[in-house]
Amino acid sequence: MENIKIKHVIESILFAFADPISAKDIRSVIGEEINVKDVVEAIEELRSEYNENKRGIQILKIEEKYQMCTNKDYEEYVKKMLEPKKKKSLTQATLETLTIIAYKQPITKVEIEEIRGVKCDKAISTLVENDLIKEAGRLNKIGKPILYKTTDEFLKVFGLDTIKALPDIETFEEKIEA
Amino acid sequence: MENIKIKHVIESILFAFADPISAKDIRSVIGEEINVKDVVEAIEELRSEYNENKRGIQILKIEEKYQMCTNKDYEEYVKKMLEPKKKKSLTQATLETLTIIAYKQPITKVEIEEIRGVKCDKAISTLVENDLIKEAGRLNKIGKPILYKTTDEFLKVFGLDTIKALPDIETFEEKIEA
Amino acid sequence: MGYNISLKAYEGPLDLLYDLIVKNKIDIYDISISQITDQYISYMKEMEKMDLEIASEFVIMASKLLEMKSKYLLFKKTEEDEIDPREELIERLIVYKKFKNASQFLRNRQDEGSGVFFRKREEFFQEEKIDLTNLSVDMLINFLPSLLKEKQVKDDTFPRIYKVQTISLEDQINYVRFRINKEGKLSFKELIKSEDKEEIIVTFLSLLELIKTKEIVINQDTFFSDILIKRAE
Repeated sequence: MENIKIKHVIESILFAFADPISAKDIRSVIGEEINVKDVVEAIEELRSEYNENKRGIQILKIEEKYQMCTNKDYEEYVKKMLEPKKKKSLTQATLETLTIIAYKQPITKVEIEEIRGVKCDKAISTLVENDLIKEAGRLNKIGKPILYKTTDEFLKVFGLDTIKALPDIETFEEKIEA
Repeated sequence: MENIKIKHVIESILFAFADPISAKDIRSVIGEEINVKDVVEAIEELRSEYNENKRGIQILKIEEKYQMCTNKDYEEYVKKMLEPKKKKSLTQATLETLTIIAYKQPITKVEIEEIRGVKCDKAISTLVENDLIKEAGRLNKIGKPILYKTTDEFLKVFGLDTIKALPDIETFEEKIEA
Repeated sequence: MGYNISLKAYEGPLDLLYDLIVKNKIDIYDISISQITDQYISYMKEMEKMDLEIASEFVIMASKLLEMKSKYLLFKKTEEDEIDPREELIERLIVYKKFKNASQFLRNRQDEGSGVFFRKREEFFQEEKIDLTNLSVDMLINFLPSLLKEKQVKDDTFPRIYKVQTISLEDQINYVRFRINKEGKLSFKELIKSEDKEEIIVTFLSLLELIKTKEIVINQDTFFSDILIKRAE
């Protein structure tokens, strides 16, 4: 595969994957014909292109993993756009995330995001910081996503003896249909 | 603001917003100093840059709204990384109802039922839930029946730029093969 | 002419009539009203025989067909400049046919997929801390609709959201081997991380493979009880 194409394939992978991904995982998607070194080189080229031109998108490098994000220079605009649309305050968004984890544990971030329809990194880190959820191993998939579950602190804060004391979701379903 | 900066601010907005957004909404975020025409020009420039260079990211235009997505050319790679969920298509009843709305919008439930010869309440609520159709006001008739029309999501799912891209209904005199 | 209708489920009376026309290769503009009426009625009789509930729409259409049939006999006899009683039905069927065919176009289109992938919206927060003092289960219940909505979406929706690739058998064998080597013994439930059917199946297959290679032994007390897995000595 020509160099320029590798770069653009990587661009589409970083865009769609949205979470941090390693050069090794990217290479496993592109195929055997290129090696990890080529992938790293292509990513670094792509990174500097985005970086030097002060582009709206940047590629972050976090512990040997790469992730696309917006340029911090334009934060004021991005913020202005996302805030008025966002009806839920922090407490709401975080509580919603917590509810999903409580009922669906163990669950990965991506699965939570599928339910909520938005990225949940911040909500999850807040919940971890407040000791309401914790990591429960990793799933053996690309990116080795972390599984989350609720903590004993969660039970304490919500006054539950056990996680089974949560109201049954099925009985709730009938209630809202009635 | 200089032209190049506008382009990059727009790039970060399109990336972060992720859903379709109009030039008007982008302009309201950037501020009064530029007009909608400048925004449209900048987006179009950005679009052709992404397009001409076969970049991994593309900018879709759906009914005057813009949205970032991956390049179709690299589908095989992105797909390998993100495995599709079990394909669950719409039932025949729901699909027929959607087709009638797509061609006859805005249309009331009663009019759809006249064409299909059966009740369509269930199909309509499924379509509304899946954001494929939405209410488009009410008819000034007895009972003030709700009018329905298709959404941008409908266009996106069926890969249409605009509702006018649907083939002429008269061409469907002959049965087409599955 | 003979007919053969399997008792398939029709979307409505028009769907049934259209299917009869297609099956009998009748010219839609020149329907034999008595033939089609007979076939329609016998379909309904079949349904009755099989104790199937017949929707009111089907019954209404049956009476319309019978009415049309008698009017048509009169129309043929007098041959006056009246409107052909079949006309309304023919028009409805043609319109229905067009939309039915168009829906097939959309179905094909949907199956192909658009080949492009989207992202989820970025999140932005102002505050950082949660107040942990006044929390109650009731507050969590407020968010259950989003969980239930997810269930509905899964029941009837498009493959618009893509999930990360699932586990391969090879990976899962390695994982089970790793856990067994580390922990010596554990139960099947402890190996499963999610409710995902695929994960359960792949894990089970891994066990079978590891039994074959004599790396593990398993034990199950009763049917459907949890399986105990031990490292083979």
